[in-house]
Amino acid sequence: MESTILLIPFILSFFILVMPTGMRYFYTLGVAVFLILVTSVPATEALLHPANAPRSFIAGGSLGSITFTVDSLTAFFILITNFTVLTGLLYSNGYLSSYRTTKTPAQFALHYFSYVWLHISMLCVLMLREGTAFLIAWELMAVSSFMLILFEAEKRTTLKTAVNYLIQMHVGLVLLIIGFLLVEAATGQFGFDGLQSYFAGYANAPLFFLFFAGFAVKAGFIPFHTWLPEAHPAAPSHVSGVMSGVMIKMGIFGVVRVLTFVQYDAYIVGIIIMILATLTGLYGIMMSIVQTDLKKLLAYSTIENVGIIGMGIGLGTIGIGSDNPALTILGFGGGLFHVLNHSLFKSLLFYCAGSVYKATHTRNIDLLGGLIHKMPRTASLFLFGSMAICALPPLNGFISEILIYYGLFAGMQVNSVFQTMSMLLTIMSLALIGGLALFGFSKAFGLAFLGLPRSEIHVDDNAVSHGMLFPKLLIASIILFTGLAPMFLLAPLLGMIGSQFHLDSGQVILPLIHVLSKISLTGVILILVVFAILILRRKVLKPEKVSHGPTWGCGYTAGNARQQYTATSFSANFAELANPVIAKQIEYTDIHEEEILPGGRTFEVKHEDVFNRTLNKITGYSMLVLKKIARLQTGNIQHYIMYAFIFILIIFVLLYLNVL
Amino acid sequence: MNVLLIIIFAITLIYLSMTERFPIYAGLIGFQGALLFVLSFIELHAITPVTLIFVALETLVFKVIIVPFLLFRIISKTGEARVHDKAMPGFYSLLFVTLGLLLSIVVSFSMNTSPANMIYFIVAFFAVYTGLFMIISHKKIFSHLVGFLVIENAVLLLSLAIGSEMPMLINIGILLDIFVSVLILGIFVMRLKQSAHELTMLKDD
Amino acid sequence: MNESGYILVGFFVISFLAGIVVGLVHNKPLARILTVAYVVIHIAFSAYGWLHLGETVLDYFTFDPLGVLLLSILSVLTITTVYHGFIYVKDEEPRVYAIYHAVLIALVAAMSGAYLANGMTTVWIFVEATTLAVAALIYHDRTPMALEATWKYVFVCSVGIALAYLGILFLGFTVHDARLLHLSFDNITEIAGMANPLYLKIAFVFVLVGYSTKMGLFPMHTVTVDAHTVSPPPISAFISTTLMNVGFLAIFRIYALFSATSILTFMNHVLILSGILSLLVSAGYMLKAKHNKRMLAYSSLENMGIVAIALGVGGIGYYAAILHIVLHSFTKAGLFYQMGQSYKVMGTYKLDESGNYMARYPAGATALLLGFLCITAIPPSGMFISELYLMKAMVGSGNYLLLAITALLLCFVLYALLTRVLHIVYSRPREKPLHELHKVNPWQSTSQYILFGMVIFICFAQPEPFRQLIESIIQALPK
Amino acid sequence: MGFLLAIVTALFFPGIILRVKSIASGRKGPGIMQPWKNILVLIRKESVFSTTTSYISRIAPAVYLSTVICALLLLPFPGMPSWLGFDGDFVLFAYLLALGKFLFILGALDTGSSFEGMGANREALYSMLAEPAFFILFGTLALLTGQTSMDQIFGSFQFSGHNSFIIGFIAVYLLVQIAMIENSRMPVDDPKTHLELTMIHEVMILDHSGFDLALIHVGTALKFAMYGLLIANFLIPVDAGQVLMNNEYLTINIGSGIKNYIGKEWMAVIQIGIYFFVQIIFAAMIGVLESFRARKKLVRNPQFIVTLSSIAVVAFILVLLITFKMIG
Repeated sequence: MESTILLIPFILSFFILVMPTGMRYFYTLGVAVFLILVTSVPATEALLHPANAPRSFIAGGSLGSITFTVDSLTAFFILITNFTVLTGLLYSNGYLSSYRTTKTPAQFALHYFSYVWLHISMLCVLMLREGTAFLIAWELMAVSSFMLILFEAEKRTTLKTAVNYLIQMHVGLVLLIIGFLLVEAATGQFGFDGLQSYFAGYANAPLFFLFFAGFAVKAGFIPFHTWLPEAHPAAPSHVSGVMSGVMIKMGIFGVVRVLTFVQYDAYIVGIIIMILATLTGLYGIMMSIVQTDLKKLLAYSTIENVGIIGMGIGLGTIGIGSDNPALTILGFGGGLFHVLNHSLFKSLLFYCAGSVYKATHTRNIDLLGGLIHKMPRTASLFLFGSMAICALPPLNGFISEILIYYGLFAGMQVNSVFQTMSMLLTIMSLALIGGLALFGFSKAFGLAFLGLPRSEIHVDDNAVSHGMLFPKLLIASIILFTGLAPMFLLAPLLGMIGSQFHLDSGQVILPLIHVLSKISLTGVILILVVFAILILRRKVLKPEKVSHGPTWGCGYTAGNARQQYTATSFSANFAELANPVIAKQIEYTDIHEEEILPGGRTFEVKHEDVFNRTLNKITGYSMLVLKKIARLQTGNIQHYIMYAFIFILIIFVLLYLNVL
Repeated sequence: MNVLLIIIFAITLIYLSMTERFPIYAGLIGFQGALLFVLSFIELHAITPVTLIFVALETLVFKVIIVPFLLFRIISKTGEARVHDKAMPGFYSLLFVTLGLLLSIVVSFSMNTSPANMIYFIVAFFAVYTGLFMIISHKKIFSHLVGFLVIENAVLLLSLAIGSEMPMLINIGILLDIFVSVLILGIFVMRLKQSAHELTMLKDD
Repeated sequence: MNESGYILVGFFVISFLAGIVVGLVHNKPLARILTVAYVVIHIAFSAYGWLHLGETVLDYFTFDPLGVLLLSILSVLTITTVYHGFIYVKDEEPRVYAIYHAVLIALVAAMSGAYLANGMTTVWIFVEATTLAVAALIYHDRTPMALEATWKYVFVCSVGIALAYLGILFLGFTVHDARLLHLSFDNITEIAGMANPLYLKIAFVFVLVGYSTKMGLFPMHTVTVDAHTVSPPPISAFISTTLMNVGFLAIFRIYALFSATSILTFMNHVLILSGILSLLVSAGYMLKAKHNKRMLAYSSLENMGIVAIALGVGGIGYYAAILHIVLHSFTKAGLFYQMGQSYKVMGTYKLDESGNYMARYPAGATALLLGFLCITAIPPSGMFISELYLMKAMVGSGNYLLLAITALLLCFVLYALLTRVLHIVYSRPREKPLHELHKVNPWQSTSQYILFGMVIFICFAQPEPFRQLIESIIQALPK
Repeated sequence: MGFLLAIVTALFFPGIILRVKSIASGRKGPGIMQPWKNILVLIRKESVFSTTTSYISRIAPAVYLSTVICALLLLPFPGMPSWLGFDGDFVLFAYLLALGKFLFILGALDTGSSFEGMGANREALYSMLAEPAFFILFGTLALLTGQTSMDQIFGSFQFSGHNSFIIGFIAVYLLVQIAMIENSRMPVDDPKTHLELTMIHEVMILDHSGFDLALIHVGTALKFAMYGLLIANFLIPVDAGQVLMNNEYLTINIGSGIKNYIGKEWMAVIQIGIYFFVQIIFAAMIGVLESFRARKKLVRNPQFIVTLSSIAVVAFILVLLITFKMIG
């Protein structure tokens, strides 16, 4: 009975297409909530009792049946997904309101339909074990998100992005298919269950990295990330939030799921993952700093966070490889906890960026500024999110990062120079990433929201409705809760990891509790001190003592808003340092001496994704080759006959040479 | 006897590939028809008279009389009596055709068929080769038609080789003549003038 | 001559009469009524075929599973094609109208015959018939371009068919036995064993190349593409689905015949070679196709290439091939109908002039997107299953290089199709003045939705009888 | 304990620097407590806010100060573990300071002045570049001592063997330099410079006045004391007697010398004595440095800061060699 309930939303979703415009949103909401309830209940109990055997729901009828399996790992991701999808949906109503005039109802229907199906497919990806069904769900996820990206398809860039996105997802799918097929060829089982026996019998690393590549395309590890910074800005903001918050995490889920089966050479696998993740994190944040498009900046920071998650996972894998349960639990704990945290603050940030876009119709930081006066609530939430994503105490980002640090330091205390070195390097990179994130987000917030507007942007005051504010506040409160009382969420998570990797998480959790309690205590103290000082300040600083005036221009009185620091100039000195990594291009035409009265000049600094460029080079070249091949359709009938003639001749020759 | 006829058939093929005059094409096609007509009498002694009569008549009437007639008709209508623009000069085409002859000999021998059929195989292969080659090397659709006729004759020739065992194959093979008539019709519809490389509206290269 | 014999003969006689009457009496309503009646009869006929599965009739014909499967696909597509045909030739004068439908009936009859034929020669005869019939339909528009396309089609097809007949003759040489007058399939299987392999190889090459004109496979795929460009959309739907199935059936039959012999690997290699070349060419062309229908034509080439490769790889690849043929028929037919409507809406087949379909005709645009998903084997398309099986077969037989090449080329095909379809659906070219644009009744897209729906259904569930049917088709083939 | 001591130090730390500088430049100079007098004045003064600014620049100084205070709470004092210390507490330490810096930078950007933007930008860049050095240093120490909480690290860090001298020296050197950067003193920044274009810290507080400015000054003073405490932690032996027993090299250690005559109970006193000694030396050294050393070119600064990381790596390699018994 319970199983068939799972299928009901699938059918219900189709009525979104035929709903009248007034009803549509609420109907969609209803379907989503139904889905969330149906899945969250088993997920919660699975997460709370990780030791239990995974529960299976067999749904379907005479035509064939699907088996949904919910185990603790799945459950964790299900809950994250449900939450973010819900907030996204709540946010979408207000966000899309401005499109009511320009878009047809059909497009809205398609949008909400795809949204629900994105949700469904993600849940299926999590719950399905059988190969074919999993792959179908995996690609449905790509297709539905593809349709969501296409919401603003009238822009050419959106079209290009969408194409790029779908193609890369398809490549990832092919890799996964091959991986599963190899497993099947060896074990006869098509699906995750086959991995168990495969890894028992065959070389582990090659197959794992095949799967890893397949999942990495979704997760956005370099060099597979190139779709991500394009797709997130192109999509509507609630979609970007969901994509960046949970959809790419499906890739992480896949990697972890496969890792649970790996049995040999986990050590080297872990090392490689760690190196890759470190590079991903560094590259992501470096590119993020130099962006001027707010959402693109966030997209690159997503790559950075995927890198951090990857560090945790790599650490955990090293733990498996070196039979060090502490490492395993800390690594995976940190990584997966960061999955949760990132889903929270990244969606929050994307929603805020969406509100900014809706109010100002631009995402270019160089044009923004001073928004904190026009939209204070959004600004504060963005600041909150930035603090969380920079892993600043007392917020949740810090918790996951300190877990990883903790694990890294623990991993250093081993009798292997190589491992110690790599750990230290990772620590260093993590620290550097932290610093860079600080840099990037002080730029993002400081320049977009503070100071004065850098251009004549008209800010639509009532753009941000309460409906758009509520989900953000919800997320923010959870972020704060997670930051101050992490143990509530962390304990089940660690228990889950323990059960997934057949370890006793107890002896790791106990010291952790001590550490985390201390951290929370510090956080509380910090907050108290701040408030104390502020109260004192209020006492001391009587209103009559306060006066207002212009910013001190250091003696220069004619300063105006155009002379403020811009996003480009803020990141200029960093860009100088990091130029080899972030290809800097300046578009400027010099003044020739024959120009007596030089005309207007534009000066533009662009940073191109190196990987993207190489990828485009390769594909462009191969397409050129293919087009060269396709010269046969000359329209000349003699040639048509000639092909057959030559074909037969060749076959005969090969026949004569006994090649065929 | 039949070997002699087949040899002559082969020679006509070589001549076809060399010459550039349409009337000669028409004549040679008719002549080949005649050869096949005689050949069918020699080969098909085993089969039932009715079939024999049918085959023979069909060959005589269609291949020897109607087709050449129509071809001459076309020539007179178009008024162009020779190939103006071949894809390659006669010398090279002769080389290619000779090569084809050698090839077909090689293939036929490697098929180690019965000695009786050997000559048939060689010439049939050769005829197919020549037919295709004519189509490829000529630009006028008239020559294409002739090329197809040559291929069809090759089919008939080959079917004669086993005709005594299964005449049905011959009867069916004769159905190809429908195409011939359709093609000739097509040429008339196309007001006869166009040459193949004017028929290149449909292309994307 | 037993009962089913009467039925069969009756069917052909009816088709003949219907064709004659419709063709000679130039009367629209009559033509319409008769055509509809004929469609019903055809459905009934294929239903009869289901009831007498595996029965051999007048030992020239047989209701074997593959034949009946393709026959019923034909019946389904006949319904839609006739429906869209009515819309397409609505405004023609009675003569053209009548001839169109007469030839259509003839074509359907010829294809049905080809499906059910029990013998190389019989197939060959019907293939010839289909060529003639379809030629007339290609020429329907009477434009110079149509004329050119028709000429090319007929000429190349006749050469191809002649070559195919040569192949049959070589087959005849292997069967020095009057006992097996018509090269019936059930007879040949045992004889093929004792034949000289070289004969068989040469025969196979000739037959493959010859029928590649019909199946739209490399090397003789060229003319079908041209035919697509000019022929009416419903006819294009026929050419690239049921007619290609005829070619596939002919090749598949001879493949099945010889699969018992020593030349199996040879055939596989030739098929794979031809298939890869088809993929290569189609990928290249789709990257620069500027004509919507030609693009679809090349996609047919690509799919036939996949089928050929699937045959060549063998194993579960056989299953994949059959499944792919079935699904491709439905999908491609739907897409061509959709193209016809898009022409009505946008007044052009040129890619760079067409666009903004979503705003002009949402139902059709959605159908187009759906069809795109189906044809590119992206779930929820059933073709995903067939291509999955194909990959499975490749991995199973260790053809990793082949797998890599195929996957790569398919990605390029996907890219090409995706960009073009999105361009049609979303981009905003210079708008034509509204009076040039016809409105299309959204319900006309229903047929497409139904077709795609069937394809999607296969992705989620393959009904057991369907699976068993395909199994029974390929059971004779080596595992 | 350490907290209180730091507070005490902070009271006269800036004064000492000033005094040393004035003496070095041949002036008499203000009294030790002069900076605090200024602060008190500031607290009483009324303040001007730019119309551009928002509440960010209002709360920034408060947060800045409170992060420093919390960070201080994490620091141990030799022999007596810190109140809040735990495994990996130095991560929290670093990130707390980062939080303060973050809001400080935002406070600067809040004014919309391009000068302050410049300063904020440099501040962000330099502290970002300094992070790795700090973490490598503590990673090294953690590897050497096998501990991850600060009090245990310092507790078990013994001056045993000449290698540990090198490490200790490098560590102290690094800490001094990091302190300089974090407090934006010489050689990366010069508080006494007169051109806003070349300032870092000073330009960021241009628009802060009155109470807020006072908060910032307090914070800076505390920060100095904090780093002093950190350094002192190195140099003060947890238990001088222990030190004396298990190493024969250690003759210069002040603690051990006195240990022979007086009992354990004086230990704390001695330690505190050493602590103040170290602090004063530190402050004086800063003063001397600032008066005799020129600021680096701004373009050179990143290079200089990254050098610290490489020095830290050297220390790490040394520790590697020690821990894996490749050298004594």
